[in-house]
Amino acid sequence: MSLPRPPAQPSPQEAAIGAVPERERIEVYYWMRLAREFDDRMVSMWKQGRGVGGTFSGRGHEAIAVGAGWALQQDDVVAPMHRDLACYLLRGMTPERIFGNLLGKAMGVSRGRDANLHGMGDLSLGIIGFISHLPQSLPVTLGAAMAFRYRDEPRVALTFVGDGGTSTGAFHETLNMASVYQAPFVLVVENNQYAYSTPLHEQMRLPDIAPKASAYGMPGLAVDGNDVDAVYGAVAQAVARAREGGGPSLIEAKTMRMLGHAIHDGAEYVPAELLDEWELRDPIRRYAGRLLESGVEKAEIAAVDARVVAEIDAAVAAAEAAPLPDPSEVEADVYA
Amino acid sequence: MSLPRPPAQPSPQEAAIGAVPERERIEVYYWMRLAREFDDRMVSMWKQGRGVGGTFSGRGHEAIAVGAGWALQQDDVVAPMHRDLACYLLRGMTPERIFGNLLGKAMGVSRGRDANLHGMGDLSLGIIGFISHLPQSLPVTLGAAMAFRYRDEPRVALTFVGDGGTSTGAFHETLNMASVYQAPFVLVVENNQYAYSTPLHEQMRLPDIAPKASAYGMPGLAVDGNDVDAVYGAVAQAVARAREGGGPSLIEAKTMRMLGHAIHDGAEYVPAELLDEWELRDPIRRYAGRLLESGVEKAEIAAVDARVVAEIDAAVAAAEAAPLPDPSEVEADVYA
Amino acid sequence: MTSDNFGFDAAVVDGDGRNRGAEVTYLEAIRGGIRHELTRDPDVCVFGEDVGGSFGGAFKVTHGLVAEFGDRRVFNTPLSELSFTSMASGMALMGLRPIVEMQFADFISSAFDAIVQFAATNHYRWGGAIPWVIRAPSDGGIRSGPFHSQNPEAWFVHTPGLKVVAPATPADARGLLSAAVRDDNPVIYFEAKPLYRSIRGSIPDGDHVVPIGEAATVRTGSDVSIIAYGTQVHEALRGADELAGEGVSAEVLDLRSLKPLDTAAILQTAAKTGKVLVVHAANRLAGVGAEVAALIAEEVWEDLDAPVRRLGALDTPVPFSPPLEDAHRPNAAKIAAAARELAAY
Amino acid sequence: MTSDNFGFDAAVVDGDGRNRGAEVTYLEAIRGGIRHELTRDPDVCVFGEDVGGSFGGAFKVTHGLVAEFGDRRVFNTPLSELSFTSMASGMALMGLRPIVEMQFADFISSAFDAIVQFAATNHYRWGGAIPWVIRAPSDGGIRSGPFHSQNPEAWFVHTPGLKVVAPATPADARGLLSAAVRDDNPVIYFEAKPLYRSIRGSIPDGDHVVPIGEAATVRTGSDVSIIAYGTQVHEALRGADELAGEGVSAEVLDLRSLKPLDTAAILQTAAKTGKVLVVHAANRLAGVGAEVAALIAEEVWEDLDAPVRRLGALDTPVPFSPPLEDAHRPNAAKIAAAARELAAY
Ligand SMILES: Cc1ncc(C[n+]2csc(CCOP(=O)(O)OP(=O)(O)O)c2C)c(N)n1
Ligand SMILES: Cc1ncc(C[n+]2csc(CCOP(=O)(O)OP(=O)(O)O)c2C)c(N)n1
Ligand SMILES: [Mg+2]
Ligand SMILES: [Mg+2]
Repeated sequence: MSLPRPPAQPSPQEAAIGAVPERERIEVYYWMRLAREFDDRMVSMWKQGRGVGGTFSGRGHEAIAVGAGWALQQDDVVAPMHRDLACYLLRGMTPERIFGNLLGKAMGVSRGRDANLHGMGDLSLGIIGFISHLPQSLPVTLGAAMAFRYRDEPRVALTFVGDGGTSTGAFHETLNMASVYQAPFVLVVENNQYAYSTPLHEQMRLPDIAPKASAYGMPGLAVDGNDVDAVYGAVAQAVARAREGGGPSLIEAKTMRMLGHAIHDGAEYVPAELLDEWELRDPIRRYAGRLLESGVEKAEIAAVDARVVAEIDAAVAAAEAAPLPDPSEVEADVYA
Repeated sequence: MSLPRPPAQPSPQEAAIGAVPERERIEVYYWMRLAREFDDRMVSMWKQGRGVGGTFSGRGHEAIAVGAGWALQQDDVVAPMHRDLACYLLRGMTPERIFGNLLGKAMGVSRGRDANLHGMGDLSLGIIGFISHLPQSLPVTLGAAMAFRYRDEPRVALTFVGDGGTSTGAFHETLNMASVYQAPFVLVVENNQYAYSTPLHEQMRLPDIAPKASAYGMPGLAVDGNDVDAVYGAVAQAVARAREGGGPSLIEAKTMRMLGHAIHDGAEYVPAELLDEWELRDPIRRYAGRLLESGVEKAEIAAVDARVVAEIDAAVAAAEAAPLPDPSEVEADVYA
Repeated sequence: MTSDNFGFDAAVVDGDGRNRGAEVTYLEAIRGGIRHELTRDPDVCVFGEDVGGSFGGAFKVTHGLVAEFGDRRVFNTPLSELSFTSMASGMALMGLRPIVEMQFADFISSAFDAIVQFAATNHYRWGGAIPWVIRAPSDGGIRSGPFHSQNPEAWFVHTPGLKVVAPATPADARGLLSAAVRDDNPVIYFEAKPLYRSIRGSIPDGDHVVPIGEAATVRTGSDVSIIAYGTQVHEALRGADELAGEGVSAEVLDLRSLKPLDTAAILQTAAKTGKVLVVHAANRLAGVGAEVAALIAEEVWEDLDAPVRRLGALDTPVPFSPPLEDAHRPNAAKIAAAARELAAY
Repeated sequence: MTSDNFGFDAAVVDGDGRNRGAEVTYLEAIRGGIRHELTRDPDVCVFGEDVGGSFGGAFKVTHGLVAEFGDRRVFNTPLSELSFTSMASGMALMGLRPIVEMQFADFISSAFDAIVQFAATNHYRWGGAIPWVIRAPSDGGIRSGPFHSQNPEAWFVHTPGLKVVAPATPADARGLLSAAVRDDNPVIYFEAKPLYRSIRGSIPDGDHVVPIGEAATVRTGSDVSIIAYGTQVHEALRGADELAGEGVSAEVLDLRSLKPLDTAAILQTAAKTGKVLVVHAANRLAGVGAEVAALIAEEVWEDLDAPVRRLGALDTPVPFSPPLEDAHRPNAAKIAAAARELAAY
């Protein structure tokens, strides 16, 4: 396709970014809390042997998943990864359907076909499900962005990748093509310091990922991944630029994986001090504090905390009570 | 393996580099001329229908192949690509064996198994053959470098990639791992403005490849790919750094593909002016001029020019006279 | 059909078979199919390395399409098979119907994850349909060496969720191209590059579509069945001619689709003659022919009068040098010899 | 053998079967083989994602190896399957013998070019030997879903230039690991992760090496032959027990090596019983079983008393939910049912 003019180098002003709009802040808090409640419940269920197979915790990543997801509009498309439970939720995927997926139930998002948070795609919610092979969601999401460009639709496609995923060829190929085509594509890198047991310095020579964007003539911005306002502001700006035809952006959200890689992993390889340090920056507690400072009533926050408990109670009950798929369906739907 | 300290950022001084040593200059001229003579002969043979299958011309790339190859020592390892005929030659692969490979002869480097310049590996000459799938030579050559590191041998592994090849995942994965492991690895990018029919701006957003090295905390230097002294100087410096444990480097040699992608390609898609412009920078004519200025006798240069014609005459005659492989060998040597 | 009037002059110039009844090459039939689909559906687009610009692809299959349809619908990609293939999946999820060209079938392995892991499994996992077509110029015999001669179809036939076709004639190339583009699933379309300019044929009138999953009996016979696809259909027909002179009547079944296989047609010809030779240019070991032979031996064992024989390439990389490549791959003479033996069994 | 004394205490702690005669798990047998090879040859090294550090791999197969052999010989890689596999090829060309771990066999598709295009073809093309081993934890039945349960061996059996093994017991896991490391060619070693901790066995004394290319008759019988590998060997044995109670005598052949196949052993058991059931956990369509069945039907057709039957997984991605996954894959009961039918044929 005809290519745009040489890139405007990302200007420093672009670092000046806004926070979540006042009136939406309690809602943002709700989605982070809902995800956390879901996550805590899931972990205890699996510890109790009430789970099926393994699963992933997104604990500590709520500000990234919600901040980025909140910056999107209804008809934008997003492909969350395995730490982004909160993003599925705020797009409208019910806790019930997600618990159903984790438990392999017929009412689960993938109807028992795919495991844990995998395969939770639902185009009616603008969600593309991911596969294990990291990070195939990048080029696939670029494809969604290219479709918007093809049809001159003012829509944006966003996806996530971990620090580990940035070592793959797909990361490079996708960013290169996104910049060549100036596609309305936004990539949020969740730099949580580890790829499974492998620390950042064994994955890459330099500890910062945002600067890698410059190799593609693309804006790259690093933000505090435990600050939902910071994430939202940076992503909202990138999304707006993409929507206006300004091309792709990369945002690095620095955070920490607070539990093991997956449910079975005790993560003994992570220094305890590191976790203690990051626990102090818990994105939800931090945001609650900010809300209080900004004049939100304690009661309003408490109400949200109570509401999410009730919603997760109901979701778990419904999902556990739901039937498993019928074996006769095993060969159905391989083809459209 | 235990990882080195954070990287010293490439300093600007590193741009200050030397030329081919005085006494070696005529030899360097010889290898470029030999490659050019081979190349011209090959092209005319194929045009006359005396070839088998297709083939690639390295015309205009001689300064890169020779400059880089000359910077290596005997027991270093190199994986040339399809524009680097000159590098095979200077490592000691005879024109006869290479013509034999192009013609599918039993005495060809691959004994009739692989096509044109493919599969011309010979470990006794420190040469790793390439496969078509671009750019697998990068991670393979990194592996050679890792073997040297594993055994604490002061050896270096070098390979080449085109501008097109830099769009692949292997480019990113290899540079990332090379920098993580600080392997004695040198990558020479032959930026000849085109990947087959695709111009640079349809391949990447920014026209310069050397700066991409910074994403890996690795020195990246751009040089005039039609100046053998410039290429030699930059590569020699990178090779010395790698040998001393200073880690990998990327050198971008800017040049122009002077003929079609392969023998069948008329390259009508390349603007004629662009070729005219680059023809004026022909690396061999330029170097001959430099030799004359520096006091080399016209006769000495003429002697080299005559010598290469005789050598290529003999090589072609021998290769054309040599027998094709016996069909009974078709299943031999699949396994070691 | 509008598509047959639209840009008619160009059609004549290109000779892509849209001017009804004309004999066109296999390559022109593919181009004609692409143009036909680009014309009838604005969601169809074409991309891959060097397919755009003034160039039109390593084999010129897409030549002229940018001029006719514009560079938004037909465009070049960087050298990034893995990601431009998954990019096609994302576009397909949004309702487009990309036709992706692999410059050579050999390079399809570079896009393996995008095909076998993402695209092949997606609909089963969460219902997102991925209607793309990968065009893969395959096969050898033309001295192109180990990396420009491959026949990798077996990898994909073994992969759940894909469809695989391999036309052998201009009419089927055109009809299967249309079927593949309109199919709501990922379809790998193997076009045999040795046939590009070596065979000609006419394209049926109208909106010619060959359903995926239907084999074709291209020669009827009674003594032995030769089941083949791609280039080997033509070798089988030549072999059958040779045998006819000897009084051996060979039936030739062109599979056309490799996934799904036309099981009924395969078993029918096997039961009819009781003697079957399965042939393909891909290496024989664990190739598609193994599935076809095993299927026959399992399903119509009682009807067989001889063991099912298989011919395929040797289990080596495809060698470059003429005597080696000739020894490596099947051909009419080898087919005739094997069928002759079967007939005499 | 020095390797059996060296670090003996660690051996006890690890329980890797180097303390002779002890019953060890399949996983411990693999670790023991790796340690044995690391000990006897300084050119052997181990890398892959998370295999190093204090962690020792997603399944802990390489746990403790860094402590014993150091982080130069056992180290982590970034998430770069394609390139760390080709890196292994480069190291192998320089004379090292890398043991590369794919975290799951499912991710081997990410390294496809490195395996099927570079490593597999290199020796044939120009004589450079590539002695690496890829360890690929495969198979399912343990509710791991479509991407942590795959059995991709057929892709590689169809690829010229590779060797492929799939041990079913601790002794074979140990013996084939040693054979694979010492082989001068690229070898893909499929370790069935459902067996890691579910089966135990003793390792023969001394430098135990199981030659690549030799199948093993793990149960002798006269009525029907069941040919299997990996997890399905154990299912076949269970099925055979069930049949024995019914007076049906089943022979079970464990292929152990998939490339090269032990053709002689396969044809021998087929000719002996005249009734053959081929079983694997991979999907049946165009799987390795198709080659085995086609081979039998072609080579010993005269000796067969019934059609060769095949059991394999359904042609769908591996589903996650228990009822779906159970319906998807073969097991002892399905094997017994199929063999029973064959016996009665
Ligand atoms: C191609 C591929 N190789 C290996 C794996 C196994 N694996 C799953 S997650 C993971 C680590 C990912 O780390 P990162 O990208 O940083 O995401 P995080 O889990 O830390 O959020 C690995 C190695 C995979 N999913 N895909
Ligand atoms: C993975 C892969 N895809 C496609 C090709 C086909 N192909 C061969 S060379 C080439 C262009 C390479 O361009 P570049 O890297 O710039 O090298 P140049 O030929 O310009 O020297 C292409 C697309 C290939 N060899 N490998
Ligand atoms: Mg991480
Ligand atoms: Mg180029």
